Amino acid sequence: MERTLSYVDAIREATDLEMARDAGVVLFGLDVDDPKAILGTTRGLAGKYGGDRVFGTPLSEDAMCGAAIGMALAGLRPIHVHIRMDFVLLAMNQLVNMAAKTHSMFGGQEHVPLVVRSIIGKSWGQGAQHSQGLYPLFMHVPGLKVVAPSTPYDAKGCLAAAVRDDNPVMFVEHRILYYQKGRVPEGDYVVAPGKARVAVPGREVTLVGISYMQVECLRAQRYLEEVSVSAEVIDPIWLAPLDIGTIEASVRRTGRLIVVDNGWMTCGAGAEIVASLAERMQDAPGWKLRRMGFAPVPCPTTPSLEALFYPNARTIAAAAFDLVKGAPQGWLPAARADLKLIEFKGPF
Amino acid sequence: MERTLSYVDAIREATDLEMARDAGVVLFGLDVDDPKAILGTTRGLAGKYGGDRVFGTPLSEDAMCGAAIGMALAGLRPIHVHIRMDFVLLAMNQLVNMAAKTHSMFGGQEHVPLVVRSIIGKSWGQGAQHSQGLYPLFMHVPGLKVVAPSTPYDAKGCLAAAVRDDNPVMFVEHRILYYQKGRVPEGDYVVAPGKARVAVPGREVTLVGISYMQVECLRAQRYLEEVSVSAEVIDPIWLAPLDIGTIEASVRRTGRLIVVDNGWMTCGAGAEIVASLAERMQDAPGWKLRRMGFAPVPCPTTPSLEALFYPNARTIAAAAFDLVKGAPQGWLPAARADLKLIEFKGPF
Amino acid sequence: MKRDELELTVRLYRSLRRIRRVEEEIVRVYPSDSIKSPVHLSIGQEAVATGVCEALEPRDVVFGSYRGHAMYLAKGGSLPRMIAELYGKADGCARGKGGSMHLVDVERGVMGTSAVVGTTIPNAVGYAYALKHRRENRIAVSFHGDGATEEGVFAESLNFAALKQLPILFVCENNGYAIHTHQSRRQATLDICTRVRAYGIPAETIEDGDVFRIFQAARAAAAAVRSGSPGPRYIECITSRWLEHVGPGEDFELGFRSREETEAWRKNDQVARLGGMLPAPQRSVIDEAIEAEIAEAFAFAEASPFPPAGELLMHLYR
Amino acid sequence: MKRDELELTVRLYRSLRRIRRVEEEIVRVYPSDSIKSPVHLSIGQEAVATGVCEALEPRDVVFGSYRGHAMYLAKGGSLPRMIAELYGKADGCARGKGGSMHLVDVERGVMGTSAVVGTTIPNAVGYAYALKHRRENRIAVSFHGDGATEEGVFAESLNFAALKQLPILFVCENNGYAIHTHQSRRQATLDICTRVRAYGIPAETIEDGDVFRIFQAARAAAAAVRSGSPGPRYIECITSRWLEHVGPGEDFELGFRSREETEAWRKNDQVARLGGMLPAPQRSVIDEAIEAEIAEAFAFAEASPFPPAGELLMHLYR
Ligand SMILES: Cc1ncc(C[n+]2csc(CCOP(=O)(O)OP(=O)(O)O)c2C)c(N)n1
Ligand SMILES: Cc1ncc(C[n+]2csc(CCOP(=O)(O)OP(=O)(O)O)c2C)c(N)n1
Ligand SMILES: [Mg+2]
Ligand SMILES: [Mg+2]
Repeated sequence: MERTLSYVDAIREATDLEMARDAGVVLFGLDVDDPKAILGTTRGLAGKYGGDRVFGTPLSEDAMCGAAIGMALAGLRPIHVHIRMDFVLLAMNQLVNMAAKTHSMFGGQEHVPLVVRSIIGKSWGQGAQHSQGLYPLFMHVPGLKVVAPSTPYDAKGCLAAAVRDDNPVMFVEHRILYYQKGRVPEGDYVVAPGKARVAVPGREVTLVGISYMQVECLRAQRYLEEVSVSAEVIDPIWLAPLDIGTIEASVRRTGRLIVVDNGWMTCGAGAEIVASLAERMQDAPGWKLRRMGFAPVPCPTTPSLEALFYPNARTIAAAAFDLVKGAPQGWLPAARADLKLIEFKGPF
Repeated sequence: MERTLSYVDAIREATDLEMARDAGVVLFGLDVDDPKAILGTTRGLAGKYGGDRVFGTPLSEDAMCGAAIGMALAGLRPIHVHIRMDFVLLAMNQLVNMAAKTHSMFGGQEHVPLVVRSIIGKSWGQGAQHSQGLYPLFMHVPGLKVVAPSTPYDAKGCLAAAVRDDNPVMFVEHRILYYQKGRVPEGDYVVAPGKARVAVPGREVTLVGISYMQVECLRAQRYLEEVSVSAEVIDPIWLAPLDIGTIEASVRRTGRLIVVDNGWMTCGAGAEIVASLAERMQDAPGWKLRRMGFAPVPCPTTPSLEALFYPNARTIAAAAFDLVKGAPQGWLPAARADLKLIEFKGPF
Repeated sequence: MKRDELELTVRLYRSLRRIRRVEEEIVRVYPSDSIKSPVHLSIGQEAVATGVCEALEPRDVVFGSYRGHAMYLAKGGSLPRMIAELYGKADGCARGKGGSMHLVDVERGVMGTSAVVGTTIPNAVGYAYALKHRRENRIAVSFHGDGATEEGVFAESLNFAALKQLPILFVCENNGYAIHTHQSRRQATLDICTRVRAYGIPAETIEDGDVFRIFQAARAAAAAVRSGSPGPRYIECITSRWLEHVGPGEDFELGFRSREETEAWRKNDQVARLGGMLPAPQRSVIDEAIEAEIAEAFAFAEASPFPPAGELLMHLYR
Repeated sequence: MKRDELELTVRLYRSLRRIRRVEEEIVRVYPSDSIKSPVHLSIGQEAVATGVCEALEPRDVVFGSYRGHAMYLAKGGSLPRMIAELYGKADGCARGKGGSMHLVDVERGVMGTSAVVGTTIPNAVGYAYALKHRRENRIAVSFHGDGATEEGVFAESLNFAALKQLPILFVCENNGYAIHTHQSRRQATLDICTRVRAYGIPAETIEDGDVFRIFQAARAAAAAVRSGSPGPRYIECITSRWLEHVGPGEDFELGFRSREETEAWRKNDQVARLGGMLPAPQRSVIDEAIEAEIAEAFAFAEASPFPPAGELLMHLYR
């Protein structure tokens, strides 16, 4: 019998198991030990492992990231949590100038087994400063690994892999994914760096959805089914190292690619995927493509504009349909309630 | 008779002219008023415009960036200088969460006419933390403009345009370019956002070189000439907004593109250029391409490895030659002294 | 009461009551889903913004945080445009793009609020730099929470403001908590003012939330700052947040603090206190005007349209 | 002198003299271009690293800045590997990938130095957290300059270290300048220790650069820190940089400071002073050993190969 967990509980369980497994794992960040426990993902851990291993911090993202690096140098395995990815911008110096470079800059003498958890926000007035999907900033920097699991299964397995990794890993969560439930085996397993997953096999178009956009791609696949278009959906899971081979193999078969970023497109993950394929598939030109992602503006709070800011299953399906048909068709599927997500409406 | 100036003097002159033109322009940052005057680019300006308009600051990149934004909100036109681009990482929160978003987030009520000057380092043991070309991080964020002039002419005209722009502009300089001399008209002119330049017209391959890599592309073009390959060299100058149209027109003619980043390639400017062309040229597939840029590691200090870390005229020429011939040719031009740059060897 | 005392009391009461009632109305309306953004309410903390802003000139400017309703209103920000902003409407002060966390009214000197803790502190400092540079007789005010003082940018900002002797008044609204975490679990010593004084900035704490004392302290500090010497001043106002960190409810059931903790503050409620100081008829006139204004503001917000699709890509660059 | 005094003097002298002579040799060799990296020399400042590190145990750890030669050597870092690192050679302590600004010797507790001002301060704090957490009887030391105290991360780090009562000793090498800018042009008040004490951290300043006083202060502070109570300590050592900020030359011709400014410090040169305290024959033995060690180290560096091309892509991930 399969066990079902929410994304929240999957993260909590992975943390719990890793902390039980390795006394060096410590967990901290603003509010990890407060009553809301980072939306439940750290619930109970302070009680179980003590305030030395699980603690809230001052509002000092820069120093706390630096301290995490220091702990890692001392042999601990810190997990530093940011309730929003936007706040990681305060820790860029430590992440890019120190964490990413320590192993190399010191000729291999040191290493930084650090996990930085951060959550992308969406909906309900999050607005410009609480909604950014800034993972391309970290993909850009050699020495960092980046992962953005979209399922509870991957959330658990990737977090375990991240904690055991001897390098700094940016672990990117998405607030809306917290409401997802899915199969999560009990006990130990890892979803190791560098392997994408074909979530749904298909023949005519490849949909690559990153982070929460994976969910929208899965829904788009269902809409496309209704009009007899067969879409393959791929979840890259790890963005650095990126399994471009799996995507390439798919596009070689389908001849069409839509990559949907959960962030802005310029110099984004989609840009990297398209550019890599353009390089790698020079022997097989003529494949069709489309990048989708956030509108190139800060995210507006008002729902009338926020709805237009994000790609969604229907706009993705429409784009894929056009790509398959080779010209704009003016088709937009009617919204299906059974595919609709629970709207996110607080608690903030 | 044409007047020749160094890149350093071009920047100094643009600053001087803008400060004379507009009493609201203020210039600050660590060491702008010290004896070395940011390698001469701010020389004499404190004396001329006074310590209120030109001043050194505490070592507080975050607050000084925030203060610059506040000055801009009050109607000044601040230029905030960082002697190395690596240090801008300390100001990411203010740049991305505030400067880039203020105009939009406040519905157009406010705007932030801010220029952030930063210099990319190279050679002579700069090492991992003094050599980063992080401009893709800023290209990624809507609301910021990004410019990386490669000639003294553009340095002057782009800086004038940046200062007059009502939006935050990341002005990216390169230490090695400081030794370049070139034609610089006296008096007032701007090199406006969003227009690339075809530096050398050609027929068989398009070389797009960013920042200092423009110089290496120009040299590569000369090496290619020797083997009768006609290369077109394009300088995008402004990276955001990016003039993709000029690059597209060129690649449609030559059928081949090499884009050389002055930074890492993953989610870099080259990725964005290639991805944009892949999208835009679906009607004309089959063009050949290659991305070049920093090796995907932190920059090593030792010259034996640093030499391999960067693309250079010869490796670019070799790549272009192979692209034109359609297969690896094993050709690498012999180094020509007349194309060699003065080595950078301090002052640090 | 002397006449000017009475007038002051009336002004302070009106401001306190207005903020309180606006936020109570937000609480009331919230479940209807008309408000399209998270709200960080200031109920219990009104005296700080009210007392400080009463000491300011209209031409002075303020910068604040996501918990910005009180500051925005006390400084004279447009109420209908604020409510419209919470409703995500085109007539909102940020045209619906900002929401509750990003209030702005440049004409009234409300320069903006930010959802990232501490970010507007250096912005206020920079604004003050411009004022001094242009020899304008205005001052900048930075409102921030106790939590914001833990961010490195706070220390950097104090140093620069003191170094350049800038015309800025820092106001800490110390409600003892950052979300659910008490100051004592975040700060090595609770004495924020000692840290501030270490930069040579005069600093004082008002412990009891008395709006008159806050006003007097702010008036003295603003006068000193305005005269240009000796540079910045710092006021820490101890206060109490009665509702949850974000949202319209309470948070006592979470267990991180007890209702008793806020009891003393509720007994000391400045809205009730100043109301009690006024003759009942005068008070009714004020109250009724406030109710009318609020009703109008919410009606204005209701009536305003959502921004059309074409606005999405606007306001990126100027 | 009593025997233990003499032994202490010998140890301090050896360390001071060794650092001085290594750096003089770097100055001498520099024009030959064998050194492949910028050098930020500590000549004039040796007493700080020497005095502090003499007070440490081998198992203690230090974190520093690009001006890190003195700290690295005083803590016991390998000299030949340091010189090889400056030469960009494969036997360098960072295999040639770090250069002068990124020295490391984990075995000796030199945890690394950074070219970005202030960055290693929180790293040291985090290391101290791990030590306390594991109840190890070791301490972490953060060496940083006066300029680094202006970075926000400094304030954040002090707060966290004090909040958690961590076993860390902060050592400020205050040479009065950040590159060419005097402290008075960057800091609102010059009194760094007052700012530190505002976090509840005991702090003291040693004004005169006396290596014995630095040692004693560090010994007392290290003992307090090691005993676990009351958490961190801070020592500010006033000192003087005799050469230019970066590079082998002087900088008096730039006009931002006068040679006279350093004169008093030169008269107070601790290398000469301690040398003078030792009997000449004993001193010669030490000096000769140092010269031999230096000659060997430079020869080692010369002989070491440059890293082969294959190393470029190594050490990215572990
Ligand atoms: C840089 C940053 N870190 C963390 C957060 C999450 N957060 C939102 S409000 C808050 C508490 C701030 O406390 P305080 O400054 O005292 O203001 P208050 O909410 O009490 O008014 C935190 C930690 C944030 N918004 N920004
Ligand atoms: C974050 C950052 N900002 C600026 C610089 C440029 N910089 C290099 S050294 C230095 C001065 C630092 O002064 P201090 O901390 O007193 O150390 P000292 O050089 O005097 O030993 C500056 C500003 C830098 N390396 N890092
Ligand atoms: Mg608070
Ligand atoms: Mg110094």
